[in-house]
Amino acid sequence: MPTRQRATQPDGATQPDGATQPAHAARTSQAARASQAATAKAQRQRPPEQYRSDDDPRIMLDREVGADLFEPIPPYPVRTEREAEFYTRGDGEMFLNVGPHHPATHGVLRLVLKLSGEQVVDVDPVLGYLHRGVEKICENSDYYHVIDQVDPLEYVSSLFQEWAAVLAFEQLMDVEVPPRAEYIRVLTSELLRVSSHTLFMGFLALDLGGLAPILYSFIERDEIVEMLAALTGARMLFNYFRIGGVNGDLNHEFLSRLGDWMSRAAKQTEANTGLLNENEIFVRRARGVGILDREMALRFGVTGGNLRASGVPFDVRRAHPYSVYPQLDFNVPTRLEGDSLARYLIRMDEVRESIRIIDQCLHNMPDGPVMAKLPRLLRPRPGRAWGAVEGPRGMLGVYAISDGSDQPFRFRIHDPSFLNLAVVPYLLPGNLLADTMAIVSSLDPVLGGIDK
Amino acid sequence: MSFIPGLGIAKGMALTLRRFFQPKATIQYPETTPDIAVRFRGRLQLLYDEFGNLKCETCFQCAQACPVECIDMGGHDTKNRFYTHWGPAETYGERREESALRRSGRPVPDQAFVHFEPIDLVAVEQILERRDYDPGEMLPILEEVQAAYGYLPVAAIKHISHVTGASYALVYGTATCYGHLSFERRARTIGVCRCTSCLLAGSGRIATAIGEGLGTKLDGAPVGGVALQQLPAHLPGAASPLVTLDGKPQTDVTERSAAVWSRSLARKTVA
Amino acid sequence: MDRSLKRRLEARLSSQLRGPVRQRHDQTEIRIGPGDVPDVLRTLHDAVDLRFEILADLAGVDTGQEMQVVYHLWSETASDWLRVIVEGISRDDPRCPSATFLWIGAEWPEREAYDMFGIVFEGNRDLRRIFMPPDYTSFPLRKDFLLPDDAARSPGAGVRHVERPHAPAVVAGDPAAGIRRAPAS
Amino acid sequence: MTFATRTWDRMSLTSRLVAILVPLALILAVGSVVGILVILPATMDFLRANLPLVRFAVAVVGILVLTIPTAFVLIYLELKIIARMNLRVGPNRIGPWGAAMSLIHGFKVLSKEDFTPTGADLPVFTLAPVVTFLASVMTLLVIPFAPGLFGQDLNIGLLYFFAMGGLSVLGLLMAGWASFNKYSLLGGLRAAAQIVSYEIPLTLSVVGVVILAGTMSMNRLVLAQSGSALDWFAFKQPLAVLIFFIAATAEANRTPFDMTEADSEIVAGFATEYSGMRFGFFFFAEYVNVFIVSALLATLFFGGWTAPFNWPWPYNLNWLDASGIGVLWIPIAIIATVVVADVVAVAVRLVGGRSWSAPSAFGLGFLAAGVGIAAVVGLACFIAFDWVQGIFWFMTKTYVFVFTFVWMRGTLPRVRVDQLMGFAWKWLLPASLLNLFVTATAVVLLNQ
Repeated sequence: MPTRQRATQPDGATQPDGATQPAHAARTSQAARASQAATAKAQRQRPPEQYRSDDDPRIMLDREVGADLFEPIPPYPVRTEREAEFYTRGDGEMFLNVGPHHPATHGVLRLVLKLSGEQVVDVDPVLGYLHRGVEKICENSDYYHVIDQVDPLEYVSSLFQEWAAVLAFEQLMDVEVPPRAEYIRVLTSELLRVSSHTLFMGFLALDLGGLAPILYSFIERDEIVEMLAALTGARMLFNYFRIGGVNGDLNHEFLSRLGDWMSRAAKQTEANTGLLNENEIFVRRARGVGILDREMALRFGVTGGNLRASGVPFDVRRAHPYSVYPQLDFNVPTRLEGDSLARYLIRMDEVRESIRIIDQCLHNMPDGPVMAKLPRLLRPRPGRAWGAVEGPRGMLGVYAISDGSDQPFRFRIHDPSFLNLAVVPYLLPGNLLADTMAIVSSLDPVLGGIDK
Repeated sequence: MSFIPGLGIAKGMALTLRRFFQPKATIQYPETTPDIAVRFRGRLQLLYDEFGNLKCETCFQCAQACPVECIDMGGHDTKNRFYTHWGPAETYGERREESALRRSGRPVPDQAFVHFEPIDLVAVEQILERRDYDPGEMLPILEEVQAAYGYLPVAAIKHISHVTGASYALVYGTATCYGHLSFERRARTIGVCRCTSCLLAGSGRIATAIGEGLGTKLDGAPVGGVALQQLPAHLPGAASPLVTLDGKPQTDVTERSAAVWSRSLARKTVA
Repeated sequence: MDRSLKRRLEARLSSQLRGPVRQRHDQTEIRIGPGDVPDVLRTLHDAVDLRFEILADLAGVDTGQEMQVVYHLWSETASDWLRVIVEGISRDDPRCPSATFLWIGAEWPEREAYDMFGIVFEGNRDLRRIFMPPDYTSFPLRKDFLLPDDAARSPGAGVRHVERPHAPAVVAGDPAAGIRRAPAS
Repeated sequence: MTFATRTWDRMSLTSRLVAILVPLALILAVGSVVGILVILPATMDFLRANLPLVRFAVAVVGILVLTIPTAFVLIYLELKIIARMNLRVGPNRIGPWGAAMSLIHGFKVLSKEDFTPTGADLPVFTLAPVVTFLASVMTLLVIPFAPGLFGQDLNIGLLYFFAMGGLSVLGLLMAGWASFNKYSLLGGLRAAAQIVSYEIPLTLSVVGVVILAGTMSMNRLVLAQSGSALDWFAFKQPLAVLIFFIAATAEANRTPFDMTEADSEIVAGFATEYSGMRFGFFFFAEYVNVFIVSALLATLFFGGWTAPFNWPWPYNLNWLDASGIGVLWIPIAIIATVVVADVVAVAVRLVGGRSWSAPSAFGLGFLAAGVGIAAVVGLACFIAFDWVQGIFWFMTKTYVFVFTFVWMRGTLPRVRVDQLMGFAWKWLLPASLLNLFVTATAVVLLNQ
């Protein structure tokens, strides 16, 4: 690398309008654009006092320290009836900001709690700290690109998100996926479901104070992730599914690692969960906390383990079968109590079911191609499609509209944790501060998917 | 939950005590490295072909496609003319691609800019005006610049990327993607044969006339896109004195007409 | 392709349907106007032979000429997903009745639709921005959203003009009505 | 440039050395002579005059100096044990097996800036860690480490212990209130509620022991338990041990009762706004608390420094006193180390062959000799002095309980605040009252 000195004066080439003005030449062609730039410049000078965003660091400087440092969180006037009702404090009540930088929020979730003493009176979840505008990016990228844009959404189990997107696109392009690819998809996704539920168990125990379960679950997860890295090439954001199949066929390294993991999978899960299932402290903290009854669960649109813990046996793999699930024999564990303990036990049953599914996949894995024949440039005919998949946290849906060009016209992502978290303002009031963590982590929200 | 109150806790404690003595799962990284799968895509390395030379020829397609601009690469241009570098400035502290820097609002020192000769940018400005500074129509812009200058001067590419705001990699990537766009000036070469028969027929005087017309001497640097070179050997069956333009023999090139002809050639390529 | 569902839908909702019940792969699509959203959803939810209990998704769509709100519903009685498209919502003042009277869980997706498209859902108790900072002025997912609009806040004041507004082109008689057709390449 | 500096510049190195050392030697000589003749006897008889005061001063300084290494050892133990329980290796890069890890923690905490948040009222904020740390450290004064080895044998030792234990809550409350942070406030109030409600069963469970022993002085309590393991109070007061153990974990804010620093709920409890050495004081106070509570458990219920069984062979032989051949032991020890080192070095060279270079062989030999001699001397002291035995037994019992506390921290989740309170008032208090009642009736009936 040739060593460089920093050039003293800006670039030497002849600049049409003087070298000093760094910003690029203002667009003269459209008056509208110019006026917009002018308003933008004006707005940037001094944002209106009353509407300054709370994330603006200057807010701390010019406000003297004192009682109002505890003033209600939004510095802007109240806009909706719910916000008015929440941000008026009764006597003896205080606002407590749990998050966005807090050890127990799964990602960057901010819960504004209205506490009286240790008892939670009301909750207002504030989202958007992890919002990357994935839907906007997907509208500007071609169909292959969308798949790896969708991975970081539910980063703990990203294959499911890919599967939903791929399902929708295959419907748009009427692509026939070869059976071996379908079985590989089921195999890898169920593996990821096991690792995601193991992590759930670890984080639930961590939020309740136990140190050991989280480390045992990470050992378990690391094995599974190493195995998937041998197959797909990535540890977390796999980018493995393609429209019409999968990226690579099963190789020896993946199968051998899967083999010795399967030999001790059941015993290891029993041992890890044994630490929590009968532990009196854990059970006392999880039982009867955050009870979500059947009716409210349905009205909130909660899906996945949280819904099945409230007695509704809705599992997309059975309710609306896709891929090769009809040929696989597994049952959908359901419980009736609907409290945190039920949600935890449901997920442990699902891990056993997944291990059964993986076993069946391995036994009757057909051979043949893993990828359907597709043109290099994908331009599906205009139309709309909805692909839904049963992720570890609930139903993952993708609603894709194509307008015939090589970029999707609208790419809507439905994340289960989004509605699972919407239950929190209904479940938390009345519980103690310590229970907020138990309930929130039993719902297992992943903020990547919520904030999109 | 078992009926004896403390049993669950005791079982949990027994498990952790048992695991106290079991073999550990930690890999002492620097000493023992974990066996990473063959298909692992996380390795950041440049590929070499079996002859040992680098497969990458800095065509910038990957830097252009990378959504988060995380690819940092640099290297000499395929024709080894100048050094191109694309990548996040902060990591290397030196600034390469000024439109990214401009986005971050800092002044724009760009060393790579110095190496090539500045050109008259008026033509480029008019083309961009017609195309409404729109990076979406990068290909037509580049074709028109090629038509205007005979080739794609680096200053023009820098200016386009500077003005339209499109990243340098996008412009450069589009240029390298298509065959008909070239970074090299189609230098016109006038060949003069100096074998004995041609010298007798006056090719020496023609050569000097052309030299004056162009302002160079024999085998000197090309001026205005036209170079004067000496032909190695006389083409069989060609009339002497032999004068070729880009290899094609020219007829009736006399001493007087040579100067005018070569000057007009030079002006044409520049216009 | 659940033929019986199509018959049941046409029998129950014939008056409110705008256009035929379309079916493709495993989805059935009906289009209704914004005015009759409450009673269509109510019949879909309460009718004995329909019983669409689970609201799978509520999405906003900007087709360039008009705004649409799309509900995806699931019921044990049907083997298809039901897609209810509420079309004809004007782009400059998009209003649509809220679905929170049936599903409380619709509150947040509606907040997101408002945040991204500016669609105001009457009847939603808590319609404020969910992802964007509260003092954000424009609606990012609308088709006429120009990134410079946001550039006012970015220090560089400049932007990669990679994205440009889709010029809305009306195409008549196309099944996906109102969607811009790719330029004839 | 004065004359001195000019000459100093001209002088060479050696002459400069001489110019410094000679006057220094003179002063030392004169000073020592004067000191021995005049000052020493004066201090000696002053000391002889008020011996107990001096003894107390030495004890306090000894304890203050002792707590920091104990805290370091406990931190290191906790890091390693919890890691190994979670199938991990724990720190092993700094020092042998990672032993210097807690030392490094100490330096890191010392070098960090201790930042005071805006709005915190400064005096209370800075004094809180001092109160907590001193309160826990002062309780070590009364704990009998070995027969003669204790800070101060107060006849109300136990009462003093609980009084000091109660003071540390004050520090937590001060920290919680002063750091102008809601999480700290919650943490502080939880600490107050928790320790107050667990103080009562803690003290009541100990009253049974006091009734049996008839005294409150810790030393005599241990003497009351001398003899074999069966005389320990643990077997006479099984319920009291259980109550004391549970109440003690709550007292030391250890899992499953670490509500004050519940990191998943209220970030770091009272210590949220603390950083630098202030946080270091809280950090060390917590581990000193663990040491104290396990020491107390060992002293009160498992016979402090008494051996678990009657020592079969004679002990307390005073081989090593100055009069006998005691003094000769020292040269013998030195010669022995050198001889053994050479023997081992030669053996290693013969056996190991060329691979062992001379210095490393000799080094190995010296190491082996050192270990051997230390073992021999240790055994000799163990047999000879009773306080060496005392320390050995006391430390093993205490570190067994420290292991159990750390073991619980590695396994159990945290209890909720109201369950914590309910457990204390509804279960521990009645149990300790019952235990007290039963002991009292038993003592009255037996004395009949």
